[in-house]
Amino acid sequence: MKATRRGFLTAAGAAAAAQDHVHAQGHDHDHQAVPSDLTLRVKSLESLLVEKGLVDRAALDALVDRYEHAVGPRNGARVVARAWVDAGYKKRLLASAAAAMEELGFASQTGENLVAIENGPKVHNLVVCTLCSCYPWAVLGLPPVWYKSAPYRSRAVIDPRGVLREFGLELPEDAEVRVWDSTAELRYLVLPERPPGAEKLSEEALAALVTRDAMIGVAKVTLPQAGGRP
Amino acid sequence: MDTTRRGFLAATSAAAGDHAQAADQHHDHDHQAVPSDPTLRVKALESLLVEKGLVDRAAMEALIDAYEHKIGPHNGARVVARAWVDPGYKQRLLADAPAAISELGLPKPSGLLAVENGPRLHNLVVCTLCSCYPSSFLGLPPVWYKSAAYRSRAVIDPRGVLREFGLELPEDVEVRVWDSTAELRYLVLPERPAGSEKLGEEALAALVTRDAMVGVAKAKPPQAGGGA
Amino acid sequence: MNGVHDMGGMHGMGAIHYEKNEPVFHARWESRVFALFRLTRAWNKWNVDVSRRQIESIPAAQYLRMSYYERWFTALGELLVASGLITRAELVKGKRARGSPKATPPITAAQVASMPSAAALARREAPVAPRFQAGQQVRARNLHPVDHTRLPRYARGKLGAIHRDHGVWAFPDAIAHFLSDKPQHVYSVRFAARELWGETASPRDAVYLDLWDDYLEPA
Amino acid sequence: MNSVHDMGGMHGMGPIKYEKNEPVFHARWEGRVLALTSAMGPWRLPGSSRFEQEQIPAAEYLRMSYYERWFTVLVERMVKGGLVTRQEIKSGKRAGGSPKAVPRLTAAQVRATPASAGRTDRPVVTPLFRVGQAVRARNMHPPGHTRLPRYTRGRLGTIDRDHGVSRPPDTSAQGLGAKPQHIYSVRFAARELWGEQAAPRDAVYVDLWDDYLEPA
Repeated sequence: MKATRRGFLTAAGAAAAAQDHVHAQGHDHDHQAVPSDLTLRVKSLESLLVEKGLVDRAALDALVDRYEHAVGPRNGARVVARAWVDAGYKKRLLASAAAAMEELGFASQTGENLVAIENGPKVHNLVVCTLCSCYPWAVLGLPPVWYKSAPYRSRAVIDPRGVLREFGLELPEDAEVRVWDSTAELRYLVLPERPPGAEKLSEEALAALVTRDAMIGVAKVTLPQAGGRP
Repeated sequence: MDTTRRGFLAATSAAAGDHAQAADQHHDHDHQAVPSDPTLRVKALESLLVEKGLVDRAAMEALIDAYEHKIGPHNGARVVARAWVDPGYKQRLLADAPAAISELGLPKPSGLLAVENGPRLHNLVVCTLCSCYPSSFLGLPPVWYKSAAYRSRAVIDPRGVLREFGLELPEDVEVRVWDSTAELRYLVLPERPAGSEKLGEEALAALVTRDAMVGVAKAKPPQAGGGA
Repeated sequence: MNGVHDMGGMHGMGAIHYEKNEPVFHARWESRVFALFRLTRAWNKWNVDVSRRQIESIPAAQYLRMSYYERWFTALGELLVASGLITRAELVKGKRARGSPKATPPITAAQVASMPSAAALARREAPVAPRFQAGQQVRARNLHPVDHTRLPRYARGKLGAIHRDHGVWAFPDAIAHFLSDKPQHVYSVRFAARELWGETASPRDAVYLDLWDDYLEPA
Repeated sequence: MNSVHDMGGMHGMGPIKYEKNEPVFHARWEGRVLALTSAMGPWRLPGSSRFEQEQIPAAEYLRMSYYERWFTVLVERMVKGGLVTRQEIKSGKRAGGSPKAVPRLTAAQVRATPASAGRTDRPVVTPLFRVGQAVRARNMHPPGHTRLPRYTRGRLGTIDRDHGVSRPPDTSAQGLGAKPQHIYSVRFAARELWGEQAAPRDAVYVDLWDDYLEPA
């Protein structure tokens, strides 16, 4: 049940295999399902649908390209960085994330269903979808495998502090953890705290610090090791 | 729900080829898992434990023999039949089932309770957490009793489950589901079927099925002997 | 433990497959697993709740895929290794490690008939006072222990009434860890179907659960 | 439906496996499945993808990867919608003599700035609850699709914010989701959900519609 932090972040696969091969078998499937077989079945389905004129192959390529290259966490990072440097923008973001997105030129597919939630010194927000794997695609791209996995979906609501500990984030007792289970059509974006020592950074440099994990709420934003040292 | 599910399985089977095979296997697994492999693995473990002196092979044979040939629903059927013909015995059975069972010369089970069906009351036994069953008295449970389908639905939709077993209960009958989560085991005392007034105790016992003592069926009507 | 073994109230588990004239065992290996499981327990290295806990810890997808005796077999191997009766290497090879001692089985064929049942082993004579009386309203506590428990999820937080007192028994949540027995009363508690499942349930139906003192609070 | 997809609070699912520098897709077929699903969207396939996924048998659901579930459900819905036949799926070839359609999603459309999914129908509905009000999530167990997780049912919470009006996607025949209604973020204290061992300050926020709630 308990995974040590080190084993978790570095060598999860190997550690699990050593600890219990049954466990490993059960969970490897999360990201490697029957590869060869599905490759063939998907390929065959694709050619069928193209042959029948139901889908356009160029459209498929464009879609894949969009999620591989166009949409991703850097969209969210730009929003976060702007909110850090511009108090008025932050207010608008928290009031209506969709409108604030459009200000930066993102016509969001998630649109008005996006909600930004702000971390503070005593409040930490964490996003999960226990029923499926809902995620703010428009701002963060596609969710990582762990976000869609049974262990995260099951434990984020019942043991958020344990989950955060696995991600290397130990929260003080007096902090409040708010878990947002996005079971409906609303999507959540965590507005992380601006790290101390980042006062002189430009908006662009700030955006480079903002990770996908921080916007899901499983990490804080930190300064890179070198820059952080005085 | 149920038909949807069947439809789903059937549909997927054609659609997704071997995926559906896997799905079908899932249900088949309930009683026939990976045939050749466990045979070998179990055999290997057995010889290891015997070799290490941890278990005695003759004791294994004796135990298996007991459950295959000696312990079984016929024990329960005798008890039920006696309760039908002897009101005093029935009272003792409902008050203290282990004592009443040992009265008949059967091994005394510990922690067994008898619950009585009536015209307006039907009892059903399940174990949602594992598959607890009065094994030492009725023998080992059938596969369906241990299946996810039964364990999940018996508590939330007992009437639907009973309907699948061919038992449609009127609205005004109370259904009591006994989820045997502790070490207590339950025996349903079914209603004596109409028309069985003249039967002897032994003939009555022949009407009492395992399913009736779990509560998924009523006792068989007399002279149903195959044709009706 | 909120695992998939806690199935009460789950949807989507499919139809119940009824087999006519079902044999006691469907394959010889099933009977061997059954007998091995029963006879190795006599070493008193584990009790029934320890073995249940072992079965419950099988990963969910595996648990659902496996047949009943396959789960037993999986748990048995782990219990034997964890208790030190055999080593992992012996389990893998199926052969006794060279030079390791040979024991004498605690149960012989003649003793099989007199083996104590799980219930007999869990019953306690300790003079513990009951916390509740028959007829009393109780609420099943809203507990979510990460480990073995006999309190199903669907009953947690629900109102019920004590139907009868079954006397004193060892507490599974404790003995699953070889801790003290924590002996206490077990009651049959009646929960109205509507309390458990809402307005769509039948107004007359009820579920009866055997629950320990520690699972209950006064309502 | 109370199925394994409703995972909130389950134990025993193992450790969370974090992959450093995780690629967007782990195999080419994953991207193709995603794209195929999107490209088939304009054909208005019958049923809901989520509910179809929830009906995958439990062991299979847990065994399958995310995109494998998508693939399974896509095939199912296309066949139901009569767009392809099982025979065609099996052979991977269009049946002889069957008509050839014109794709409804083009690459140009994909490359164009994605249109905002703004909701045009915004009926005016009076909310049943107001921010700050104590509510109880209803104890219901519909066999169809619902967005009310099991772990919240019967639990006390407070309305944290009102998100406006939309229609719950429930598929059950209990009249749920038949009408547009307000949806709220409801705050549940961790201790209310999980008992005394939970942290006293923590909370879970769940988006719930009017139909899922009753006054506390």
